Amino acid sequence: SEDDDEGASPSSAVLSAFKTFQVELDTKHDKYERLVKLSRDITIESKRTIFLLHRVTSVPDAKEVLAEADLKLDGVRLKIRQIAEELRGEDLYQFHKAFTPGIQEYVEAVSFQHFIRHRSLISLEEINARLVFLKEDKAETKDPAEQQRMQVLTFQVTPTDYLLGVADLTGELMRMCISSVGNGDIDTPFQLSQFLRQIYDGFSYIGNTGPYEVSKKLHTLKQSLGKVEDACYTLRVRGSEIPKHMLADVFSSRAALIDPDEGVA
Amino acid sequence: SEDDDEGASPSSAVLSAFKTFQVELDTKHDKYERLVKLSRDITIESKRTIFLLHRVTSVPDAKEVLAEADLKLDGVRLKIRQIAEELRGEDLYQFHKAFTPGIQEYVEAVSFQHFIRHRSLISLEEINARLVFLKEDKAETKDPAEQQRMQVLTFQVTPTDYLLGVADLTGELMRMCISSVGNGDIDTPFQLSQFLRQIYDGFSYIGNTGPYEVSKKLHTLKQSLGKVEDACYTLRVRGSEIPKHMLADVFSSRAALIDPDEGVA
Amino acid sequence: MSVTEMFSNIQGFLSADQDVREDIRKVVQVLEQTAREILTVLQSVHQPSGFKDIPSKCLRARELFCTVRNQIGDLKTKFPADQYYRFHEHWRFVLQRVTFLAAFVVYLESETLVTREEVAQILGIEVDRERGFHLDIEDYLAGVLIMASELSRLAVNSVTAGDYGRPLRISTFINELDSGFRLLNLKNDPLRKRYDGLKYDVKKIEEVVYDLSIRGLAKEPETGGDK
Amino acid sequence: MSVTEMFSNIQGFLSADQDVREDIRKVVQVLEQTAREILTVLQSVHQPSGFKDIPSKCLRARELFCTVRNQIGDLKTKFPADQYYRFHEHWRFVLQRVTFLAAFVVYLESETLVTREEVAQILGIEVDRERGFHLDIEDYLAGVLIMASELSRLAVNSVTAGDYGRPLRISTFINELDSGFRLLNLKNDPLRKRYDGLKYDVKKIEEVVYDLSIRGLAKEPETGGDK
Amino acid sequence: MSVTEMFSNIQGFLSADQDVREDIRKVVQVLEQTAREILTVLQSVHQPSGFKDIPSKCLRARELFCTVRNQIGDLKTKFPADQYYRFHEHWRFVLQRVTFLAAFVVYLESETLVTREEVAQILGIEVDRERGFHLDIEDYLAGVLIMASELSRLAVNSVTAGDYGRPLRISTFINELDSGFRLLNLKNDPLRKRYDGLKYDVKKIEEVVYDLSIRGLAKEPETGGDK
Amino acid sequence: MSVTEMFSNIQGFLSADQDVREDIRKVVQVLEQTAREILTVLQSVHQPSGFKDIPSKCLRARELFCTVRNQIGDLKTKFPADQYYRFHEHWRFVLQRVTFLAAFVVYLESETLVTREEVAQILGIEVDRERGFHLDIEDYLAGVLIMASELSRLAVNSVTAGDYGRPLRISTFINELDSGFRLLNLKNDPLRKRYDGLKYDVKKIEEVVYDLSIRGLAKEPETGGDK
Amino acid sequence: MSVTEMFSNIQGFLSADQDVREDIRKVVQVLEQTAREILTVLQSVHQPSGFKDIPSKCLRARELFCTVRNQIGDLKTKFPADQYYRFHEHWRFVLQRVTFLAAFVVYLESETLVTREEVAQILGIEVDRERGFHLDIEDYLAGVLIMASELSRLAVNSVTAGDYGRPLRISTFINELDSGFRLLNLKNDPLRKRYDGLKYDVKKIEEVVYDLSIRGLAKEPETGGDK
Amino acid sequence: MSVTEMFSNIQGFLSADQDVREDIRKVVQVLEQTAREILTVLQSVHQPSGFKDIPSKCLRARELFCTVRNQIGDLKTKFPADQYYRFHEHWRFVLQRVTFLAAFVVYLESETLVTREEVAQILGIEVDRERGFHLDIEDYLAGVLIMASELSRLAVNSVTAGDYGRPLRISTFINELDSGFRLLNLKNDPLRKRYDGLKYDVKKIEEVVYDLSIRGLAKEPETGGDK
Ligand SMILES: [Mn+2]
Ligand SMILES: [Mn+2]
Repeated sequence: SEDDDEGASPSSAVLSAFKTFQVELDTKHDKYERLVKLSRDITIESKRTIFLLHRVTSVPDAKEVLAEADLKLDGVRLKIRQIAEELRGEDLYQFHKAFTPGIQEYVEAVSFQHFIRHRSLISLEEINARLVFLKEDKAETKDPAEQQRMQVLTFQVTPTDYLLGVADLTGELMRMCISSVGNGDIDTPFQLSQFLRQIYDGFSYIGNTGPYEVSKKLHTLKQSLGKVEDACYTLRVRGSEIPKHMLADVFSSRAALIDPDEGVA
Repeated sequence: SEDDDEGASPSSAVLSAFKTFQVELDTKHDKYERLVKLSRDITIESKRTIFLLHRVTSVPDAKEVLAEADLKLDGVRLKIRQIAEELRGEDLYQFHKAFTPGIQEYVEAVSFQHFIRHRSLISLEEINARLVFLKEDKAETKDPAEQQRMQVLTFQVTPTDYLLGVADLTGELMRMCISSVGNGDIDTPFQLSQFLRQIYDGFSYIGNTGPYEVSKKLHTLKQSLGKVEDACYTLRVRGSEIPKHMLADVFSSRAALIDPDEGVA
Repeated sequence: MSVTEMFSNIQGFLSADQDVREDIRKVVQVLEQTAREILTVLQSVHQPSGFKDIPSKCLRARELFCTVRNQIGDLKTKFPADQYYRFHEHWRFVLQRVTFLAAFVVYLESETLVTREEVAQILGIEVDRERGFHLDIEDYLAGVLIMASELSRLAVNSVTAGDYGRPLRISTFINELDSGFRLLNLKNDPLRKRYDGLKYDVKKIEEVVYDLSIRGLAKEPETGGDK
Repeated sequence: MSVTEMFSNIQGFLSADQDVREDIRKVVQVLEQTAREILTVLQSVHQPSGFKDIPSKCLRARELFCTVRNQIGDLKTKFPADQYYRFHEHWRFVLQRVTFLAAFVVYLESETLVTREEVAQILGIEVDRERGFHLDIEDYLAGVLIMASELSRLAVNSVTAGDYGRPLRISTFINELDSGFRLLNLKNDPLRKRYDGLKYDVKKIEEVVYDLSIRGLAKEPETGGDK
Repeated sequence: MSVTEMFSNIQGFLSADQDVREDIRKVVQVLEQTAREILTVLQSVHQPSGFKDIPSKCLRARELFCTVRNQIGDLKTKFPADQYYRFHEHWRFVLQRVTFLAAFVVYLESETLVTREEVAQILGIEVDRERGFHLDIEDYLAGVLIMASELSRLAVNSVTAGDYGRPLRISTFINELDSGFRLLNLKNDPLRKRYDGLKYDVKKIEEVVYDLSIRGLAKEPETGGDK
Repeated sequence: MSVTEMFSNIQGFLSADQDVREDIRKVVQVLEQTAREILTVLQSVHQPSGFKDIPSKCLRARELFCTVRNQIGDLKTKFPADQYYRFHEHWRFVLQRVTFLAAFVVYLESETLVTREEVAQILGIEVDRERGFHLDIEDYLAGVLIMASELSRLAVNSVTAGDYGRPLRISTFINELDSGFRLLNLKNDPLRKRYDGLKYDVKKIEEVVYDLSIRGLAKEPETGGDK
Repeated sequence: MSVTEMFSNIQGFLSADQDVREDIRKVVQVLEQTAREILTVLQSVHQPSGFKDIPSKCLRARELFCTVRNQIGDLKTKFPADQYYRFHEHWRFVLQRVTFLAAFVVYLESETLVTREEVAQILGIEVDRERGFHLDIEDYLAGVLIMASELSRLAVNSVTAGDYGRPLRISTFINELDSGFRLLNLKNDPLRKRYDGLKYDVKKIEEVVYDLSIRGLAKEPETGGDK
Repeated sequence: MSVTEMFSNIQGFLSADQDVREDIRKVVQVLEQTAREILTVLQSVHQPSGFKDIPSKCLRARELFCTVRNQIGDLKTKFPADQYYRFHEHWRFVLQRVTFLAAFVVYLESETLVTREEVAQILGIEVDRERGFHLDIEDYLAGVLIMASELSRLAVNSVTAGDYGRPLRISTFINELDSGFRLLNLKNDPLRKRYDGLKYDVKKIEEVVYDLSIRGLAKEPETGGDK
């Protein structure tokens, strides 16, 4: 009938529009899923790196551990590169929820390694500098400028993810402090307390102006600082019972007692 | 020193034990992670199947939709097969939390398809019967009995996952009921209300003897049933204004009005 | 760079971010005000007297959309163009509202489904993300679903106003829309929830058409003449 | 099969499941009672007088482990052998406790770390899941960590009791244990939390050793003689 | 008396208490089973066919209440009569359920509100706390409110089943109930929350009556004869 | 001043505050009782028989408002006049309820929207905060919205009672109210949430009018005569 | 009986219940005040100067217990004797506090564990539920555990005050208490959680004793003379 | 007055209220910024080097309190003086923070408890509500409790910095504070919860003093001279 014909043609207009919508929605959703999976992988490997790094308090030479961590973090960066590829030409924030847990864990791992190496806080810029990737495969265009542009792929950690990663770092630092005391290392705890206090001051300076997730971590951060301060206090109180020069002797002989080869430098 | 030698040998005993622990723990964790990812894939594809199946209320012929759903569900079963492979020789319950969301969603999808086809509730046995997989690749052993054993791989949906999937199914049935009314189909709503009432009675019969997650769904289930009963009520009340024989006429002319080719059988 | 400096830098970033959000919130507030005004104009079609001068109401709404365009134009200047999704939550709600209003106007004018391109044009924004401030597909769909619910109300009220043809045309239209949505794979998100509501709109309109049918009041929609 | 029949079947399954759990709970309760008795026997080593007759306390504990074996033997009969993890939560806690007790006894006897095989043997269970009711690796590790904490307490109390050699030996032992745990990639789970506690035990023992050192009370642990 | 003796005595007390609770839980469990069976019987009145033989369903439910009485009788023997409130939480939930069931049966039989006395009689318990195991007033009220919600469902389904008179009678009944509750000064507790739900039931039923009225299907309930 | 003295002083302050709150709570409780009584009087208009003597019900309610005035008068004496907002939460809920009741009475009497001034007068309180115990504007609006929901119920029940003109008048009234609220720029607070409920009331009433229209039962409300 | 009469009766019951609870709350409040006063008296033993006149502090506390007895006496009159558990939650907390205070006084006086009988006597209540207002066994145990935590604090502070013998005696006492609790089969309830805290107290006290031992400050407690 | 006019008026009221709140929020935000700066200054006393120049830090904080006074002065102008409690929630949190900071400065300067009068003076506000923008007593107490927790941290860190006298003086001070709070009859509110934390601070500081005492490092605080 006429009705049928007339009805069919706009009908297919709407339906064909919706068919393109379907493709668009599915594409987005699939991308999101792939990012979630990459994020989970990054989380696991970063956590393992952190565990590995904790070994520095008990081995004679930190270099080996740090080198091993480098290898692991290289692997993580390959995954971040995959994220960057997924995000090429996209608005990063559209998929941010998908990969933020993994990136925070990576910040935690990489800043932990940095602290062990340099006894300082890695900056956001330094982190991002390591997330500039060169494309290995040949670009399809022959325009050199275009080729140049195509060959560089960057990933930008957001300041908030950086802050949240650093907030979690303090938990690891606290663990490291307790381990150090347990291994007779009397310098690291004081360095750590100084460093943690700076981070704590930094976070209190930011206070509740940051995002809610940051404020939420303040309490744990304060607890970690408290534990580190308590450890330093204990070292001081116990150290008070003998003159200072003797203290070093005691600890070095102590270290010798356990294992002569394992004195931490 | 002697001390060193004496200390080193038990030390390596403990350390080498812990190295084997590390392998065991990592293996387990990696497997868990792979299962989580499979579960997410299964969830997504099952949800898409459910969406597809909802089209039956608006297309002239359900067969095509059902066939398409069959294809999709075959894909899902391939994923479940991968789960089964991961679980070969394992205690299913050790990794149950990793894949339970996906399996529940699969139950929901497969029971929805079954309802559309047969207007009945698929049983747990029927679901499990479709999760018996034959190994395609050649077994390495030559013992035929062994080969036989190796070639069959089964996955067992737990009764609780079945119940939770069926509980969610009722939500989809409610949606289908409302759609049916909207499309002038006056039989399906009454069938659905009858069916949903049976399921609701079934769940009330189980009551709080089941696991907590099941009891939690009772409320939503009751709401869905209420919506379906309301829809039937509306049909009856509106139908009351004209004699019954006219009603069918009205609806068939109504269906003709919208699209003569789309009358639902 | 010392820890203190680093945190100062970050604090700078956070403050800037908050300022941007504050700016956005203010523009969004006036945009909401305009949206409520357009709504008031269009709501009057539900009243018995309102059915007479739909065209003039649409004209009035079209005028107000100029204001909307200006306000969205203002909004665009408040944040870097490529960070749309960073602040998306701030304008998402109001953008869905004005999309609904645009879709409603277009429906009242021509009884057709507004395309995403048309909405974008009415709002003075883009369809493609790459080209600037754009209309996210989910927001477009949400706006369309809000309109569907308004149409079910319109079907009811047009009967009250004595217009028996409109419900049938609405019914055809909304059924087509429903078929379109069935093609989509929606996640368990707000859009899915809204889409679930569409089924009730379809049902309600069907009931109206039924009521008209059994009373012999249903006439073939004279679509040709109305458009 | 009707819907009613299907639900009856499932109800049957659920009831059976609940009965199994009820049975397990009862056995676990008596097992916990025995565990508390062993603990009372072993706790007395912390008292000044307790240091003298550690061997006899260990013997008494070994006897009570017979009861444990019987009770676990009883537990095994309460559920299908291949559904260990289905009911794991029910006995997880008590199994960690008795593992701790076994590890403590072995440490007191020989100052060595009990192996998973030894614990399994003491409890009359398996190491490999395939071979029957077994000791999950995480439960074994949890039990070992509970013991570490008990040893830090023992280090403190042995000083009180005048035994200055023991803390040094405990220190060596616990440091080794700590090195072992560092090899593991623990998730953010209860075991990780427990392992975090180990650092405090190590620290506490270190402090005791320090206290002894500065007073010239620390003697080389005569490990040979004690073992 | 030594500390050990004291604690041994105390363990005696605690064990006795735990045994009592265990016994209570078991009886309550079977009581819940019976309640679910009665529910299954009564829920079938919602089915189109179910409206025909309400009396026979009530009879069947009445029979099952014998079992309830026996089970409650059993429950009474599990604890000292004057410690009702010590263990109240254990049976509170199920008592509200069976009160609801009793109220529903009585309504189906006679379309009247069951009194606390009647419920007590059906359940074989007391009204006055002093006289033994009784029905706490708040539990009685909770049971009545559960029934109100069931009646709103019944109103809907009786229309579907073609019974147009019942909703009007239910409406009158539920309005009376609502007035009754308005006399009460309820605390901000679970009962208050349940009562807040009553107004939805009232509204729902009024809309059913409205739907019937506007179609001329509503017949005045012949209240005189029924009550 | 010693620390002890300081804290003794502080305890004085705290006790006084707690006493005030206790006093307020008691008066509020009796006020709630009166509110429930007025509600019972007014609720009866929903019953078929109730439509006949609305005026006498309003008179009865007016009488009970005397009691309300006395009780609020009593309330005012319980705290310093300028600390209204310190204790606001205590009476906020009941004040919204009595505002609703006042608005409902006024609507039933004259089918007009009660003004804030009128409510204040009925309750014996002020409009301006400066002049004493007053009616906060948000509480006034909340009370009006509660009435809107009551009116949708009234529309339904007046059809049942055979009064087909009232729903049309209610529809006009509620549409006006809706337009009014659309002028407001509400925050995301409880009031906003309540206002979101208004659109359901509007829709419900439109459906009632529709039901009347399609059956030819709708008569144009004779607005001139009523207002 | 009409529905209205039924509900009027019910309101009577509910009001009575609420009055009882209000009365109880008031008495409990003054009881809490007295408990805080006793605590202030006893807390001063933690101060360096406080160790000198423990006996006089105990005497003062004993006097204040007279007030406690009177207040509990008053409490008893507020509700029917056999409904103890109905209102238990109201006084549970304060009863545990005064039990703790009684236990602490007795410990300070005689360094023994107060029995339930003694506490009951000090508070002027019963041990057997049948004989009247009594001390629930779990409340007694909770009070004892609060004291244990107070004793760990006392051990620390007695060292500060130069009393090196007391920590050793406390250590012995608390170990005995710990053994006692290990005889109990506690449920997973608040009491169990409190008991889990005991092991920290035990450990803390052991560390104090350790600190004394390693410095040669520990003297064997002269148990004979003290007890 | 038409409904539209009424609602236009109302919108005027609401806008004014929202503007006030917006203004308050802005001032509070800069006040929070200043508070964070003071905190940064004062927190540096925890650093080993920080103990040397406490006076200069206090001076710097005192300077910043000028800014606080100005900002609070600004805040006062944002709303009618007698509507303090209407907007209380907006500044409650920051007022507790600056009270804590004032209390901390005063303690560092003179080791005394700041009075409410002194805080009021430092902040440039009133004590009596009648006289203007004042310091609510509960906010004062909350600020004092925050300081108590900061002091327990200070006790620990002063030992680390080699200052052994300070912990003893802090201990005396905090004990006095605890006695003070015990005079108060606090409701079950946030303040009560905060107060419950005080006992941990007390205990923590006592343990610091203990550690010093047992090592002979504790010197009697020269209370006479300081106070
Ligand atoms: Mn971490
Ligand atoms: Mn679903």
